[in-house]
Amino acid sequence: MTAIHLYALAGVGLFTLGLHALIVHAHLLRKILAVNVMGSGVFLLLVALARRTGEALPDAVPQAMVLTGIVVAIAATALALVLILQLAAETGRATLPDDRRESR
Amino acid sequence: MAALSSLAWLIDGLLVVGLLWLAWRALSCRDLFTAIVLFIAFGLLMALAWVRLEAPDIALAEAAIGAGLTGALLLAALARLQSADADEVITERGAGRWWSTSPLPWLAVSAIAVGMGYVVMSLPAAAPGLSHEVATHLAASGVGNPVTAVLLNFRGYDTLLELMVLLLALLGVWSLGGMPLHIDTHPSPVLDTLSRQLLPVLILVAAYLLWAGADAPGGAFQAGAVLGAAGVLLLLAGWRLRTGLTRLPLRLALIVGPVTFVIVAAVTLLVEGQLLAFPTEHAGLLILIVETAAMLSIGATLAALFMGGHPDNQQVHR
Amino acid sequence: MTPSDYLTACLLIVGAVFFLAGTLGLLRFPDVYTRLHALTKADNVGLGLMIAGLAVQATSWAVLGKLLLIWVLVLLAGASVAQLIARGALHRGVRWWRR
Amino acid sequence: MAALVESLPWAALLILLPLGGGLICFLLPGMARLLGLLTVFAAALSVVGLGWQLHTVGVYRHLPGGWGAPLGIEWHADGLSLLMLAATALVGIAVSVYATAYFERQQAVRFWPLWLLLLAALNALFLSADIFNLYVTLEMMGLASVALAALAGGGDALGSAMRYLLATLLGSLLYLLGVALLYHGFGSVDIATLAARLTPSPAVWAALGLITAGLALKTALFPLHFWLPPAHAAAPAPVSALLSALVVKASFYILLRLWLELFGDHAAGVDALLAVLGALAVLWGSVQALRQSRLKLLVAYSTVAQIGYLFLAFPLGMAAGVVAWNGMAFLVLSHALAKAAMFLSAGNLLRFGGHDRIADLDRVAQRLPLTTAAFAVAGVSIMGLPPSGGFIGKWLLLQAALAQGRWDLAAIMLLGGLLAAAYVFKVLGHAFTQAPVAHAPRAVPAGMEWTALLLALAALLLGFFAAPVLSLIGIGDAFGSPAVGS
Repeated sequence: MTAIHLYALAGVGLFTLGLHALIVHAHLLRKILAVNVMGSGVFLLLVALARRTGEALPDAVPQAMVLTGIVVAIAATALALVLILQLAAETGRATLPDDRRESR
Repeated sequence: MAALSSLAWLIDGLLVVGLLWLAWRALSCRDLFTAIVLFIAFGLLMALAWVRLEAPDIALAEAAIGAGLTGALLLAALARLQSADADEVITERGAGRWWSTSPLPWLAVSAIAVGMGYVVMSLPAAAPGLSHEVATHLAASGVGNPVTAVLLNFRGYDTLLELMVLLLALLGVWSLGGMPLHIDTHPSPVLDTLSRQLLPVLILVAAYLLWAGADAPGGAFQAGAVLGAAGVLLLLAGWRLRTGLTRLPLRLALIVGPVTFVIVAAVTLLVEGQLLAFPTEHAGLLILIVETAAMLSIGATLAALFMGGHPDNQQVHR
Repeated sequence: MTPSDYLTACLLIVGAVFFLAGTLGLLRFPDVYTRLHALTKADNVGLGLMIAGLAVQATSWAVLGKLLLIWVLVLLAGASVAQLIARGALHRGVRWWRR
Repeated sequence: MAALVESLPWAALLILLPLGGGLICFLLPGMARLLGLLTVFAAALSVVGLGWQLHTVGVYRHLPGGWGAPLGIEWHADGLSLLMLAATALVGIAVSVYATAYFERQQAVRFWPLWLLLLAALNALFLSADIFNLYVTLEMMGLASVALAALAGGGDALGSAMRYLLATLLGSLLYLLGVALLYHGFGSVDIATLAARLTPSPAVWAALGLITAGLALKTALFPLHFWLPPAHAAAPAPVSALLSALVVKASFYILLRLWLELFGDHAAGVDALLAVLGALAVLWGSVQALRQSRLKLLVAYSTVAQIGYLFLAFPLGMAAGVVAWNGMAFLVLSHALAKAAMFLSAGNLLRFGGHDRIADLDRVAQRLPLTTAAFAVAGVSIMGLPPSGGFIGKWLLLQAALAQGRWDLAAIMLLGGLLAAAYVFKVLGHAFTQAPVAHAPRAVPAGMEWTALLLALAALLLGFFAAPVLSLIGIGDAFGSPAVGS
């Protein structure tokens, strides 16, 4: 067990925490937080394992991939937030249509 | 050295525990406002984790985008949800379906976590990845920062498509009609002064990040994020685009990056025979041109995403 | 360790004590206004001391300038944000604490 | 002339044209419609050029950035890519022509840039040979599709678009995690490089599971199909056609490609699981389609069922190779054409009567004969009756199933065909009878009727061109060499 594995396992932990919250929570804002946490988990795993080069410099390719991923994540988050707002304006609720029935 | 390494372990351990705890609280605490604030704190700790993992480029992007702009977007969305006068909108209606109260999801994700953990530990302890290839060709890439070399040269085509993803998000937001910007009823003179004083500093910082990104941490994304943050600050202080600028000039700012990238792609295709293949002697200049245009568009797009709707549809609520 | 290293260490430790005090105040004080007071004042001084400690180690004027810039920006942001939070709280009718 | 056609970089045009077109449409909304149509036709022409190139020169490679694997990204076009690109071009042209009449100005301004960038994402996806680049194209496709699905507005469309967004994001993250494991296990994201390096290990199995699950979610394989029917039903008709015909096929294409080149040797048993899920999808989707009272939901559930057929090919193809895969490829193409035709006809009926309740269709066969014919002809292909393309696909799949003694899969295919006949005739029956309530009809532009009909006829006539189409698909032997297979 090294610091690399510590961070990589933390990435796995974040991914699964997010996955759980995505499944069980009804509020859409919470689901968006969950997706972002899952994404952070994947990014952490990618970058942590990039340090196994055995040299001073870590592998730059996964770092570039994560930069790409961060931009994709904020793009998706922004679109999701406006969808949630429009949905709430239209239906008065920030949950998905049939998750609502059970939670009432 | 032993003391130092145990100190490093302590820092790493605390950081990881803090990350997991913040994520768990942000995803489970009752109040959504608290959840978002915890999520922003989570983003800041992520930035520290990137520094510990020797990824300063990502740390900069995470601090600006992951924690800063995502947090601002989330808070703005929450404020707009609350102002939509439906109280029930913001209170979390407990859980969703039957499974939200059963232990089944926990069992399932725990099994995934254990399995994934096993896979991670089973990976070879040392793996060079592509670091040798990157190091070998770095001199021919036109820049000295390996991450910038990968983003703009070795895998520049990915970055071209990624700019399109960002633009697509804005197209989606605009086609949904957006939402009126929620403005404080009494604009604060302090915020006004602050934004005026910080604006030149932020522009300077963005330019520096872009310039330094060739050989040191930084680059178009970090610089664009700083510009986007400047835009968000201005919007919060009550500043609006003059109506003459909301149409063509704004759209031009939004697409100058993607358009420049596409033109460079077409030109390199004609001259070099391969899309985005930069000849070594011009690579530095071409990357600088693409990055400058990309920075402008990234900044404009991020600020426009925060604004929500198309400026022509904005009825500012005061 | 050279004398300047000792100076740095002392300044960093004293700075950390101020941060600790600010954080304690954030956690223990009774309302938003007093918490802001504790947090911003103590942290500004704490950061100033840390910057001073690091400045002792600075190898060039450029590094020194960057350190100072960081401090000035944090001061500016901290003061403004504290004012904005207090103002927002006041507008929402958050009462201040009385014994 | 021929030499020029062989040497032009058609593949790059396939991406740069729609990207540039989309950007200019965004910049100059007034010209969006004209520019959009021109771009789509030009891109389709590029597919023809690429097809000629593949036919004469063979498999096409391009190295964006000029570095090549493993450092850079590679494009790789063979018969399978050509099939997908051709389906995209055909459906794209029909939908574009249809859309010029369908959308009024305000929606058109929003539709064109989104659709052109979606087209660029699809073309980029079908050309890419790099699993991380595929992730970026998936995200591009996902965001464009969600924005298009929400275009109609209103609670239904917004809610189902939101569900679609969450599903597609989850699918992307699962896929990306699999990519991360493959990269860190084997040091490359290039498919061919990975194929040479993979060794049986936990990393491969986990990546196989994650990537397959993520892409199955995006492809709406039962039971991960929950997001598809509402999203495809609530979108505007041209968008429904694009989503059902092309977007779900794109994630399926990645899954197929990775199975053919990477996971085939490491997936003991998983192909059988995919076939079971596919069989359940055929049955469940068809029964649900039969139960729907709204036309667009019926067509959307039919997509769930038809997706199931594609997965039936996995164990057959893994064992016997070319015949089963060829059948599946034929189904992909014919379903793309037929399903797009069905959604466009449904859009016509919706425009005509102001509703899509099947029971109230009110003699549309007499009043809207072209549209009804389009629906019926597309139905022939969906049912898998001769001489349609759907028939060839199912026939090849059946042949493979019977050759391997998989009577269970053969039975599912036949049963699915019967159920498809039932739901298609349910609609046609109501199209001929008088409804209890009459509606004031609204005129449907001829262009909208003809595009639907021509697409449906293309799906039907595909059956007559089985041999040339199969020889094109065979370029580059994506499914392995025929000698080994049958």
